[in-house]
Amino acid sequence: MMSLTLEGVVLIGALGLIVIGALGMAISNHLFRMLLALVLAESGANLLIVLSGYRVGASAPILGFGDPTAPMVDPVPQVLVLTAIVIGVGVQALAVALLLKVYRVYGTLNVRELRDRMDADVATAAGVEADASQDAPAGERPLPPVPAHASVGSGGFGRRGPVPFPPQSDERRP
Amino acid sequence: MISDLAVPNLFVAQAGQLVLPVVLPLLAAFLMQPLARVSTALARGLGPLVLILCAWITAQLWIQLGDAPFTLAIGGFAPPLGILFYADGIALLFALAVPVFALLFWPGSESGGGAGADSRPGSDQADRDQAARRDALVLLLVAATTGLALSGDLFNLYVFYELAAVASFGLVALSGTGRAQVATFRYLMISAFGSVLALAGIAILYMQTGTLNLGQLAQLAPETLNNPIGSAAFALMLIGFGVKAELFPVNTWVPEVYAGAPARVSALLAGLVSKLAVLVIVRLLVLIFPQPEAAQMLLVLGVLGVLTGEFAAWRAKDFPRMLAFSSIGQLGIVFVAFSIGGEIGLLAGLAVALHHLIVKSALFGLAVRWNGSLEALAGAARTSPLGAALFVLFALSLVGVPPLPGFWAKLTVIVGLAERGTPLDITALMSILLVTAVEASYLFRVAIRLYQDNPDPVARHARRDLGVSALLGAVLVAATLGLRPVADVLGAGAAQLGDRAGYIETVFPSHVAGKD
Amino acid sequence: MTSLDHLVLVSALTLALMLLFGRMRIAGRLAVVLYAVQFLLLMQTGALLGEPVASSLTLSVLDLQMHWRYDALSWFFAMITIGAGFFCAWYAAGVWQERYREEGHSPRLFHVALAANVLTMLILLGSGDLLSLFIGWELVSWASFLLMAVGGGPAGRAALRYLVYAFSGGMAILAGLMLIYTQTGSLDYARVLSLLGELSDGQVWLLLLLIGGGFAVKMGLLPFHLWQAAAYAETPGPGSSFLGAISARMGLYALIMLLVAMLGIGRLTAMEVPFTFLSARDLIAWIAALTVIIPTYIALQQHDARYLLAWHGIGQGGYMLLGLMVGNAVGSAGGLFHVFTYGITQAALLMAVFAVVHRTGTADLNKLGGLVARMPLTFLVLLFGIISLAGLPPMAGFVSKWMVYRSLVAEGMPLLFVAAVVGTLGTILSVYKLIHNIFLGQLRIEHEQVREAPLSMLLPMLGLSTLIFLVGVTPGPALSWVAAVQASLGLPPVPYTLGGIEDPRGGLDMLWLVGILMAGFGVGALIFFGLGGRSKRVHQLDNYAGGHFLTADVRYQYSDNFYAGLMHLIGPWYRGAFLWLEKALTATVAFLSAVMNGFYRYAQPALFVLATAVALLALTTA
Amino acid sequence: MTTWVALVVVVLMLASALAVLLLRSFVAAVAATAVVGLGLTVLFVLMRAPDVAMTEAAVGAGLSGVILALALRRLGLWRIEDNGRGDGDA
Amino acid sequence: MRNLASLLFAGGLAFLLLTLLSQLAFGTPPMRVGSEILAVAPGEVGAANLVTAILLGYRGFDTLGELAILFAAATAAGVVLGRRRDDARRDPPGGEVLRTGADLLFPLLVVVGFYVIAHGHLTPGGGFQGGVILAAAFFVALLAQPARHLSHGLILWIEGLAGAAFILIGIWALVASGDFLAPLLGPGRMGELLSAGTLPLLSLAIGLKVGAELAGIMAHIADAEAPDT
Repeated sequence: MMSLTLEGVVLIGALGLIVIGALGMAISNHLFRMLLALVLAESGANLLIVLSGYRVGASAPILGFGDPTAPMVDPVPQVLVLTAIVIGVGVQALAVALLLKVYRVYGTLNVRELRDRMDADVATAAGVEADASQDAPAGERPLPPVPAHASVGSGGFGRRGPVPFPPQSDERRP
Repeated sequence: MISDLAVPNLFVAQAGQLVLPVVLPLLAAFLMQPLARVSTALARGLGPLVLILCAWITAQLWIQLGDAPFTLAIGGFAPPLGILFYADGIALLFALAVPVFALLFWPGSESGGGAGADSRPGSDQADRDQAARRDALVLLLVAATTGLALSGDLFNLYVFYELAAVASFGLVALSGTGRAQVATFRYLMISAFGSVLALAGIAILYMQTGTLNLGQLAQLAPETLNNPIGSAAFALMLIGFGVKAELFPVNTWVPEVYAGAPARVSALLAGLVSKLAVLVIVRLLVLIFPQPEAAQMLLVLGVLGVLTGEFAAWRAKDFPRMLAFSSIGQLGIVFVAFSIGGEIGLLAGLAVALHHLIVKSALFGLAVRWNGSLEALAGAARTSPLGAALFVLFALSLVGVPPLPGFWAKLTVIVGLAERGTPLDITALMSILLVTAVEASYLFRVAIRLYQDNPDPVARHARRDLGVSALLGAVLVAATLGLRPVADVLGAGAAQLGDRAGYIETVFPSHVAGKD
Repeated sequence: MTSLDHLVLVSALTLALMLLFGRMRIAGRLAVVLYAVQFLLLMQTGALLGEPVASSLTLSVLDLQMHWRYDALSWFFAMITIGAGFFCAWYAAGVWQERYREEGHSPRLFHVALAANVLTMLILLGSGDLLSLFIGWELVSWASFLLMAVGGGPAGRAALRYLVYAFSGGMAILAGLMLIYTQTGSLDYARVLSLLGELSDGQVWLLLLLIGGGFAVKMGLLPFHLWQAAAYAETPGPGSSFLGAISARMGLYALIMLLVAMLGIGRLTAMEVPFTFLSARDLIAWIAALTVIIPTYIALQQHDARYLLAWHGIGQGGYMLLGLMVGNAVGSAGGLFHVFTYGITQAALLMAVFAVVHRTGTADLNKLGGLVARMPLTFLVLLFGIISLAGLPPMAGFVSKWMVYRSLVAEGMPLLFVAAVVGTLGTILSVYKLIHNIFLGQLRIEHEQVREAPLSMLLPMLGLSTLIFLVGVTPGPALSWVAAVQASLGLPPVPYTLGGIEDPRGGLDMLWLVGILMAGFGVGALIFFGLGGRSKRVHQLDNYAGGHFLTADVRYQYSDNFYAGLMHLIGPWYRGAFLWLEKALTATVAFLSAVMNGFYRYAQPALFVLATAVALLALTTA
Repeated sequence: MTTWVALVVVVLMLASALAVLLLRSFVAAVAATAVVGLGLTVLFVLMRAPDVAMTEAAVGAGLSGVILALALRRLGLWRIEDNGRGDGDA
Repeated sequence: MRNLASLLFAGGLAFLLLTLLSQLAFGTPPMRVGSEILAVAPGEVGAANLVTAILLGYRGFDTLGELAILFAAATAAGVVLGRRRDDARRDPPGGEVLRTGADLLFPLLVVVGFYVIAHGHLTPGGGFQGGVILAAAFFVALLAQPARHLSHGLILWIEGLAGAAFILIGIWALVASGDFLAPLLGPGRMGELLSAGTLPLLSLAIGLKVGAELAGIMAHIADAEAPDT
């Protein structure tokens, strides 16, 4: 920034909020803090939109509110931001509701604890609860077992059918 | 005043009625909960009724006005000022598909709120409230997705996109399990993060052009957006709108959500909602960002999506999750196809997208009962032979076996890639072919398992789910038989979709075109 | 409507009728009649000698024209296909079908699968351009999958393995086609042919790798052979015969199209394998030779008669390709002719084995023996079959194999000749094991009551045996087809006579050969009967050993673990190599899959979003 | 003049935003979020957007804070002091 | 490791966005649509507050979508938190001071809320802002007496009917003039309370809807089971 202008300052503020919010979402270990970070990032985006309609030296877009001769700022972004703010608060409220429910079920909002508890949940319920995923514990296993189709004729050369009566030649080799 | 005008205005098809398929579901959704307090039967019947009405209105409009694209300025404000609906063949097709599919996968009681892990025997009142909320959310989703298909205003698209997102959060949480809630929260965070980026993109775009109307943006794009700033705006919006479209790095919510949500909701999300999000991205790509960088981004992310999705599906242990991963892969192909651009690219993308819409919805319809682990599906063909046969049909088409539509769609993509033939395209082509083999392996592993002997197979399908899947299967077969007309229709749709000049011309009829 | 349309329509009608009426008892016989009708229609097309017959159906997709036509090559393969379908349906039509039903399977599904196989193969053989070739190819793959999978159980697993191989091959072919398309802008044979010459050697290599590799999968060429034995062997009886007789030959058909018709042997000979003194033709010939040897010796150690024959099927494919790669009149004729002779041989052999299975319930070579007394006609069929398979006179297999050997020697390829002979050695050893362990030796007590195979199964077997013998004695008519095929492919046609081939450097006349053979037998018979010809038929156990009378509950003669010493001698060196390759690939996919899964399970997805945003923005500003 | 006001507000706002991530106490973090909302309100006023400012004041600084605080109570995180469970940032 | 990566990426994002955005001409926007609206809006819509004119006129459809989003969020929150054990612990009621304060504050907030709503087309403010204030009034009452049975039914009716009213006004316009949400009743005289056509009506519908929605959400959250620990 060569000289300090309002729009420059606000731009830095908006970007700062977005970046800090994004950072917070990426590093938070706690779902609630993640939500707070999201609120920050949304604020930053809102600020950026309003900034995109700001006009140096213009007045608010309300007739009879200020200097009638001065140009007005662009009102469209302001409308967009109004909408965005309300959308944001709706999403935020829904997120809070989800957090309450998650906390009630698992008793924690810490990301790692949550994952452990969900996995434990699935492990105990495996095969019992129909809509629980069977997949979850897999992350802890080193490598998956070779699936069934890959080991067809595992002896290699198709010794299948009825089990041969004597042990087969290759198993007797020295 | 009303008595004179109401009859002609409401019962003769005219462009103004195009808002009704968006507005009527909203109206019904707003009134759903109070109505449920008054009469349960009324509330229960309201949703399907409204959907039928919407489909009928859209069909009427399409038949009577749909030869050429037409627009509708909402509120009667001249185009760049107000919000605009733009209806070309593809938009109307999707606008028609939305209520139809919502009707097909209208969540019934069995996938509703009561099935959760921690459900307790709630009171009747609570159950009825929950059912009303569910119906309201589906109607909201319908309104939002219809809006996505029709809207010609960038911010309006964003609003509808958010509406679709929020409504689907609620629907996913319906199953009531803890896992579903965690999945929903995760979905919400990704989606909201994406929205922040998309908003930033919109801000940049507005800063650059001073307008939100897609037509005007298309006019201004060559001089103002064909630069790094424009590409950056596209990148940001791609990430934002890509969340619902299951675009590669912002799709990590997909498996958990589809596995946790009620199967019919998954069917709607994977089938319908993702396609509308794709349509939005395609509109942006075609109209505003025709520069090659934008298409390349889409191509790279699409290829990564194809690879990650299909490979991950290979190891999935339960049915919905497998479908979810496969859906990621298929949408990756859709992105690759659209990134090719030109008429063949658009045609390929549309074909793959519509094919996936039909097939994946139907498969999720089967997952209403087959919602457990894949191992538990052994011998399922014995209890529901039609279901198993349909699975095989859909799997064949998904993999791309001639002469099913899936093959022609994939072939179009591949030919398109081969025709352009840059190293990146060839990589994409090879990736698609590679994962198709993987796809065949995991899908038919399941198919074989369905036909195994098992003394204790899973329960049979409900007649309704089976009927819906069979209907979609019949559509698939019909499309196979009538390949040529279908291809012609799609080709015409693709031509319209890719017609940038036509879009501008429709929004600003000739004499205004030079207006600044 | 051309005659080709009629043929395909009747074939489709067969499929439809099987779908509708396959449940009924009459279905089998109906199918036999329909296959016979198809055969007659094929005979009527006149594609063999006249101009190629085109179908009136054309399709165009994405500006790509698709059309279908039959030339001599198509006719030749179609003739074998329909013939195999005819005999296998006949075999299935009676008792077998009822037993199959009783075992809880669906005969309808079987008939449908068989009819679908025949139909799709006819479509594939008629392909008039590369796109229709690919579509036909895929159709055949999936129809085979259906036929393999109808058995359920281990058959399902084997079928899945086949599917993975075949579909991967199909995708490789598609990639190759796209390579052609980018280079020539078309997928039409004629246009591609004219432009193919302009491809660089590197591109042709890529093409060979992709398309040739894809086709080779179906043929079971090394190293893509692992799927075939189990898949073919586990298929229900007549289906197994059908697959063994013709299915893998579709791969050969496509390879002929690619290597001979499109690229041409000359081009292959001119292309050098980098860093070696081999040409591409030598390379392919050596692959074919290894395909002869290795699966044959694997067959040697099988303990299941079905698997033994199925492994042979892979090896015999090698002869065909080997003969074609020699490229001269006799060699290529030998390769093509072997398709026919081997088809009827393998069908007869598998039918015999499945007849034994039908009666005894097992194909385990260690649990059979001495059945010659109970099933003499089946024995005879098997005997004819193995003589033909081993390439000994006077059966059909001898003629084709002789032609291959002769061309190898004549064209100065002694090493390949030795390889082929080594393969034949293995064949002789293993077919001896087959007939010995099933029919010779001590009859097992549990098989005391076994009867001859039912007539409905016996008749087609005997018919095929007769055919094997007749073609062996008078190969002329069949060779006339081969000559026509060669002419249509642009190869020098083989100079055939009624009894064999004519060649200044040493021809073959089976009439003479058989005559001499018969004369020998006659002399022997004369001596035997002249000296009284007394013989007495006794029960196998009406005997004594070491002063004790024999009892049925003791086994005096062991047939299990046949060739243990030989196996020990050869060692296990070749056993795991290709399996290792397959396992490595599976493990790679599993690893990738685990990584991708990990990505989707990662708890902080925001990081990815962030990273992607940065990456994309960096791309745009860069 | 307004530029300097804005600068102060922006600095304050970014500091609060960082505090949201760094403070271990969630109550303090929510309070910091509200401070960011207030800062935003001031900036909106400075940018001649009174409607937006009003909404942001009502929503960002008010309603949103209330909802979050309410959630804290329900989540059992309504503790001013360090809760010592390592819930803070990693 | 993850933190380091996140920091790096965040730094990268900051740098890239800054370089990109510093190329934009902030402070002098192109205002293609904006200036045109500024020119024609007073005549077309008749609201002194041009933001409201756009919000309810030019971009009224966005506003409808936004209402729907809020409604969807409230409904989804209801879905998530819908089932409540009857024996779940509630917060204790507020103290005497709080209750008295609430009794005083409640009518005041309601009045202010309606004032803001009603003057939305003239001065800063409007449906959203007023709605939030209404919700706040409701919340204050809730805070004072948590155990009081919340009339979910009333909230449902208000939000349903208010939303329906917005749409019905739109459809009325569709019937009357052929365009959904077209301004009706004429612009009136700029600056008067009863001016700007249907805008005040829409504003009222929005206010009630937003108020009911937010109140509903807060009621749901406040009504959620307190943790057992």
